[in-house]
Amino acid sequence: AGKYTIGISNTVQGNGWREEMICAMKAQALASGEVAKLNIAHRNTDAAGQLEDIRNLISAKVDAIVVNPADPAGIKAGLEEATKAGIVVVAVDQAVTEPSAYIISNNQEQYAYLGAKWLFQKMGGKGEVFYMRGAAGASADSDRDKGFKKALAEFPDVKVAQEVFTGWQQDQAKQQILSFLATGTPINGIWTSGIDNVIVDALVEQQAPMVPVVGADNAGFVGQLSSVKDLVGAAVTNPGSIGGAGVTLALQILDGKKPAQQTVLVEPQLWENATDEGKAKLKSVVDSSLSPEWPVSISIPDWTTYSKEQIVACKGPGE
Amino acid sequence: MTTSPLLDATGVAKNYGAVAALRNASLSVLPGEVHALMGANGAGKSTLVKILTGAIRADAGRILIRGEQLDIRSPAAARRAGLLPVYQEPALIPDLDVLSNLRLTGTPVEPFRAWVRELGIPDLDIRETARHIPLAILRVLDLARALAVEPDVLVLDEMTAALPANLAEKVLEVVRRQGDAGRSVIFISHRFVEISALCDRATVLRDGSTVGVVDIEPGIEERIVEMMLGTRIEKTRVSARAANDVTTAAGSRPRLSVRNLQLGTKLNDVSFELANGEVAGVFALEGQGQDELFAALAGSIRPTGGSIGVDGAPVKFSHPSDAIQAGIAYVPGDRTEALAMQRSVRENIALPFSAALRKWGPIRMRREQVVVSSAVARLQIDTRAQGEVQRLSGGNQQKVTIARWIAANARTILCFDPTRGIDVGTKQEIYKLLRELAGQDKSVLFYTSEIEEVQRVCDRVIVIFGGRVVDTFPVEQADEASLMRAAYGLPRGARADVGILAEVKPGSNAEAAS
Amino acid sequence: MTDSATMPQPVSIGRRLKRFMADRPLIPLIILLVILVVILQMLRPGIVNERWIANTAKFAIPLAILAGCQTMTMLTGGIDLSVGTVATMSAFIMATQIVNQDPAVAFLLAMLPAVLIGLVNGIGVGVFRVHPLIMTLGTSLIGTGFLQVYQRTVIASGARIPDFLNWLGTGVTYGFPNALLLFMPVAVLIVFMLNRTGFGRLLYAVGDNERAARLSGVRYWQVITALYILSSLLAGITGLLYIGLIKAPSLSLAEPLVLPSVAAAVIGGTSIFGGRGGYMGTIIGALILTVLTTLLTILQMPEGGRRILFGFIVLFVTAAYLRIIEDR
Amino acid sequence: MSRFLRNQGWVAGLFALLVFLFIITKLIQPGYGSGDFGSLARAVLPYAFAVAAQTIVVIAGGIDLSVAAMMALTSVTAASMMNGASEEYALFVVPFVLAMGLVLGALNGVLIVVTRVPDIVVTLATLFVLQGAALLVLGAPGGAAAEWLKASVIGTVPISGLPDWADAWVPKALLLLVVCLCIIWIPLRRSRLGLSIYAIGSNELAAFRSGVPVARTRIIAYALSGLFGAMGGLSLTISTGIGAPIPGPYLLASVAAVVLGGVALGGGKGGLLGPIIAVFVLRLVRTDLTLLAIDPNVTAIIEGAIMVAVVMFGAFITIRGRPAGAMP
Ligand SMILES: Nc1ncnc2c1ncn2[C@@H]1O[C@H](COP(=O)(O)OP(=O)(O)OP(=O)(O)O)[C@@H](O)[C@H]1O
Ligand SMILES: Nc1ncnc2c1ncn2[C@@H]1O[C@H](COP(=O)(O)OP(=O)(O)OP(=O)(O)O)[C@@H](O)[C@H]1O
Ligand SMILES: [Mg+2]
Ligand SMILES: [Mg+2]
Repeated sequence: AGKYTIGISNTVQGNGWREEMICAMKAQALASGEVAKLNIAHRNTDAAGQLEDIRNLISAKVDAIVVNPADPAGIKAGLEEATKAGIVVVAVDQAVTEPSAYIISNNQEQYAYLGAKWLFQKMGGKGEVFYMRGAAGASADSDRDKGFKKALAEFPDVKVAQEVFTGWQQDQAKQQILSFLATGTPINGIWTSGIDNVIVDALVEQQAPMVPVVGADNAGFVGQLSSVKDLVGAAVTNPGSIGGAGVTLALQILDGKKPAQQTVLVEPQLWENATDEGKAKLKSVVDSSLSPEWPVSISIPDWTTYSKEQIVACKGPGE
Repeated sequence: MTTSPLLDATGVAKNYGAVAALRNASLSVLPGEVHALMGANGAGKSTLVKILTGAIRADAGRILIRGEQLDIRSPAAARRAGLLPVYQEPALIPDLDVLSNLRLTGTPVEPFRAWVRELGIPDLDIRETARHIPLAILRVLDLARALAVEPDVLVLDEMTAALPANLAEKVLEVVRRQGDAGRSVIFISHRFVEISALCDRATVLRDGSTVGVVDIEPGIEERIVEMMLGTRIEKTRVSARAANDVTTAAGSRPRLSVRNLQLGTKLNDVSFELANGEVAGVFALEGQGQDELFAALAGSIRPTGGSIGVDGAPVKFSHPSDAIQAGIAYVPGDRTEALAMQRSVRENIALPFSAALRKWGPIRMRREQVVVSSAVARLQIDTRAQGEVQRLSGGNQQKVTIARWIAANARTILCFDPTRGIDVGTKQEIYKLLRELAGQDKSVLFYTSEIEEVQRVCDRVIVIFGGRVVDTFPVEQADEASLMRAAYGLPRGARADVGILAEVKPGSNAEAAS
Repeated sequence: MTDSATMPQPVSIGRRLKRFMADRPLIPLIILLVILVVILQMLRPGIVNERWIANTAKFAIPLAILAGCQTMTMLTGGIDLSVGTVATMSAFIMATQIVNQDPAVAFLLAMLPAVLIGLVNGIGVGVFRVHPLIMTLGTSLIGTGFLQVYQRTVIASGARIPDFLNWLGTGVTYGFPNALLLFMPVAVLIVFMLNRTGFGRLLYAVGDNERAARLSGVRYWQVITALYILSSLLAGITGLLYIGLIKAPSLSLAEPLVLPSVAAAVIGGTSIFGGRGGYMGTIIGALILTVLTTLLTILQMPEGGRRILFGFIVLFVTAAYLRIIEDR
Repeated sequence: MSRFLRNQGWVAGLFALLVFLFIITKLIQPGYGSGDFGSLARAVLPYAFAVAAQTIVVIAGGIDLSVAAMMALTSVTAASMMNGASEEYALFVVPFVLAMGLVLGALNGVLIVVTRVPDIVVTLATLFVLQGAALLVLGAPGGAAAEWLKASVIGTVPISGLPDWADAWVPKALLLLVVCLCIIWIPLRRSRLGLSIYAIGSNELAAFRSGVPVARTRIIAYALSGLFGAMGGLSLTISTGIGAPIPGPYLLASVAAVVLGGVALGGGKGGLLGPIIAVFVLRLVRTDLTLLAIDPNVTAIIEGAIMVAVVMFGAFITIRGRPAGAMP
């Protein structure tokens, strides 16, 4: 029934967050009623591979491209070509350096800053923190590192006991935390880059002293925050549904409603279980029916219009 | 004898772990002589050659070339020093064509072509990939490649072992001329005929040590054998055809009957029978279809026509396991085709026991041990390096390929040149073994490239030429001259002594002769 | 004079020791492992305790089983790159099917793709003679695709880790990880199979010289098909164990284990060209890799430096091992 | 003729497949034109260099798992050197990075020769080392590339004597690829060194006995592989304008294309043309899947299936093509 064809390019496959993002895009395209067809290029690759996908989408003559960039600068050439070909370009999740592109993104630096600051406060402004980063060399990871370091600078008595890269992989993270716990090094808090539920599992399994844990709003971790005894922690939202917002933005632009500025930032929220108010909020968002890797914030007010059934069904127009 | 030696090696030793391949070997070669290097299987001949030509490093020893002590660290260095080997295993690169192989070694092409022609291969296509060239031809090409650079010392390790009679003859002729032209040749062979026809002197190795140097003169053979083996051996004529032979008597069915076998252009209307308790020889020049005949009987390739019967019942083989099931075992001439080189002697011998799906379960180790050891003992395999078959000497590897089927108690054995590269002592053992097998009512089909062997072991000789059975001789009539005539496809003069086969299928000789 | 009587040939002691180790290639491997553990203990005194050992075993076990798949396939000159996908598939299917299904049914459903992929691999390699690397890479791509399609259908129903797997994966009894209950029989079975059964013999023979095996009556395709199915089944079981350990079903759960599983087998002395190797070495190879990972986590150095060190240690360990067992 | 078919039949078949795919593409998207072909050429560039790097060591009887890491390291090195530097400085950067690839590749070879550890383990170790080094050079994606370099893969080359429409079908990227590969490959292929590389891959013992300096040849093969890897890394920097320390998906892709291209894993056989055509085929398949807007999860299944099917088909015709009566 719709009139537009939207191309989508994503470079990480098989990760719960990204899968939710794709489903949000499909659901939003369907819910909007304006999209005839989605053309999704979704695989594991690097910036060069994403350039290839973008150029293929240009060849396929789509009306708009929504892209989760492998790198802010690395796909500039492709995005420029797309704009030249009259295609609307929207980047989600991360910024891009191409000036003609519109950006709707989670604020990654703020994401890390918010969580780290809460954590350091919970630690009483001093002590040792176990810093579990994402993938070494990924741009989202280095943005988050900036935010984390910013918070760290505000708390001079907080020290990083150990810094590890989980590669955003559950098994590596778990092995790392277990090895670390086995060393008996005392810590006062754990900051994770979103690989969180396995960390809590490890603490429980090893009957290690519970320390405050910061993670993302993944279904598994959010559930743990309300159910695991003695666990104090906070989930910082990093909605995968940003993909749906990207589709909405693209459609608005296609319909001639250009936003005031090129970049729209979705600010993260922090849900903690240390206060009653926070607990109530957590209770309201817990969703045990989702896969533990999926963020619970499956919609973004004002930006997405699909229902939970639609995103869970993960069907786009014409499917 | 006043000339100083071209090559002089003394006190050469080489250990492989616990195995002493060479203890104290010496070898002295004069300019212009053809010098035989002799020794039983595993005596260390190949090892010495490899050391002389830089393929492996000796643990001890001194090597002088033209009186100079040279440190030869690689085959390339040996080549610069004027030493060129033709090893026991072909050294052409299988995936390169002949021309590229020549360029790789910097061999001039025209002299190479000339030598190839000289050596009896008139129509070589030098763009052919080495992998697709038969083993025997490869050996000759290897030799031609060495000759083409006119080396001072040519080292030939069992050059003639894999060659059919016609090619071997040419090789001998050429090697002989090398000596006449003032170049030296180190010649390794287990065949005394060749040694006495060709060589001036011989160095004899036993258990890794040089035990003597002798001039070749008539009657020296006994001496050499004595030195090689440390004892005197009985050189009996094992043959004396078994009593049961032609008594393919009325009632008893032949073990194997082949009728009008057809295989593309390679085999044409081949028919013969193999009786119980018979050793039938197959004699042919290179490439007359004997390879295909054996492969077809072994279930390795599917014939395009004709039929095979076992014990009177027709069979169709689609895989070697079918043939094995029918009691037919195949010992290929090329041992690299038959052995798992990194595995132990025991595993290699016991391999057929596990082949069938229903034998995949637990192995009865004790029983296996007994069966394997008795086969090892029966063939007198030197088991010092039994952990890996590749560490056995060439001859001992050959024995393992036969031992496997002795252990499996196969009823019909197809031996394709089984004595290739086997020393005199062991050869006698194998002849005896084959006769014994026949005595135990087993049947053997035996292809050989040596006429002498045919006469010594077989009850009957089937001659193949151009993919056809051209004649069949009872062993008494299988003299060298008539075998050769038949092998070249010449008709037999008299028709009085027709072979057994002719009675079965009249007219086949006439066809072949026309 | 008396010297020579009391000390006969001092040189030969080193040689004898070397020969001793060469005959028992496991001993130098174990020594290398111990050296790594000692270094670890020196870097972080007190780390090597009961708990650490149990943790190391927990992570080494899934790796060791997958490395067992590699060992067996490598013996035939092959490699099985689909084990990661197969393990992930069974884990994911188990975790999602258990929600609505009987555990036994869920288990069968979880093992089904393993058998299928093994069968396809076996037929591809054994009958069509596709190179194992390509064949298993291809089936693993196909498997991943199917898993993603499947994932769509079960998002609504959610996932759960069965308690039994949880117990098996993470539980510890008297200081011993429960996973040993699964691993011990598997290891004994593999070792026994490789050394004392006809099938094991054939794996070596086929990998060493396929033509020779054929002439001895071995049907290549039978051996290979059985092998890849077995390998896939083991991978599937590993997946179940692993999900019990990690407790988070994701679509790339076991992928990170694939390259290390190959490395463990090679470090343990199995030749990738076939015909040579064994499972005991592989087990120790897996332990070495796991300890190494811990060692590097503990080191306070930039990630880049850590990876460089890891690479060099793997190389050094393998080279040292080869030097020791070579008897020439 | 029959020998030509035996030697080149695979490449010819692959080329036919490529032409067939172009026709399909034109049918799917009638507007597919020279500009889109230019995009294809640019997409092919890094893969083609990765495949060239892999091909040369595979022919020499080895395998190089560090290809992608080598590309990452050379890419970040180039990008960080050119960051904020003048346009002319890039004239120095390019040869420097190429030399670096050559040296690091040679190092791979030296390690293999000296340690006598199997190629697969050595290059797995260097994979980690190079990755670590890349992270030390650039902790996160960044850097820059000179404008003239970026321009060198964009657009087409005017060739005198060719009409404009034909010019449009000669993208700079394609020309660059052809020139870079031919400059090295053609003289190599005809030289004694080239033959030596084939020889050590075909039969190392025979090569040694033919007087080939095996160790040196192996080192050179890896050095050339490193050089191609550096070209791949540069092409990444040139096309994206940055360097990324995390290796892209070039390792498995390179192995797959090598096999698809008719180069036998194990060595001694094949050439460079086949694998390069295979890269075009694989990239074009991806284009077609995007043009068709196939469900991305199904694309994984299709790509895997195509890879397996092509190789299976090849194996099948090889079996059928054997001389009369022969069996597999
Ligand atoms: N790589 C090796 N490892 C261990 N032992 C070896 C190795 N190579 C050879 N040997 C042993 O060295 C001895 C001499 O072998 P060599 O090949 O020199 O014998 P040969 O005289 O050429 O015998 P043949 O006539 O059978 O070819 C044998 O006992 C053999 O088992
Ligand atoms: N695993 C084994 N270990 C030792 N010897 C064996 C083994 N299997 C078979 N043999 C021996 O090999 C010979 C032939 O065995 P094979 O199994 O082929 O005979 P068969 O007639 O098919 O017997 P069956 O029908 O009982 O299997 C026998 O002499 C037997 O003793
Ligand atoms: Mg020899
Ligand atoms: Mg039987």
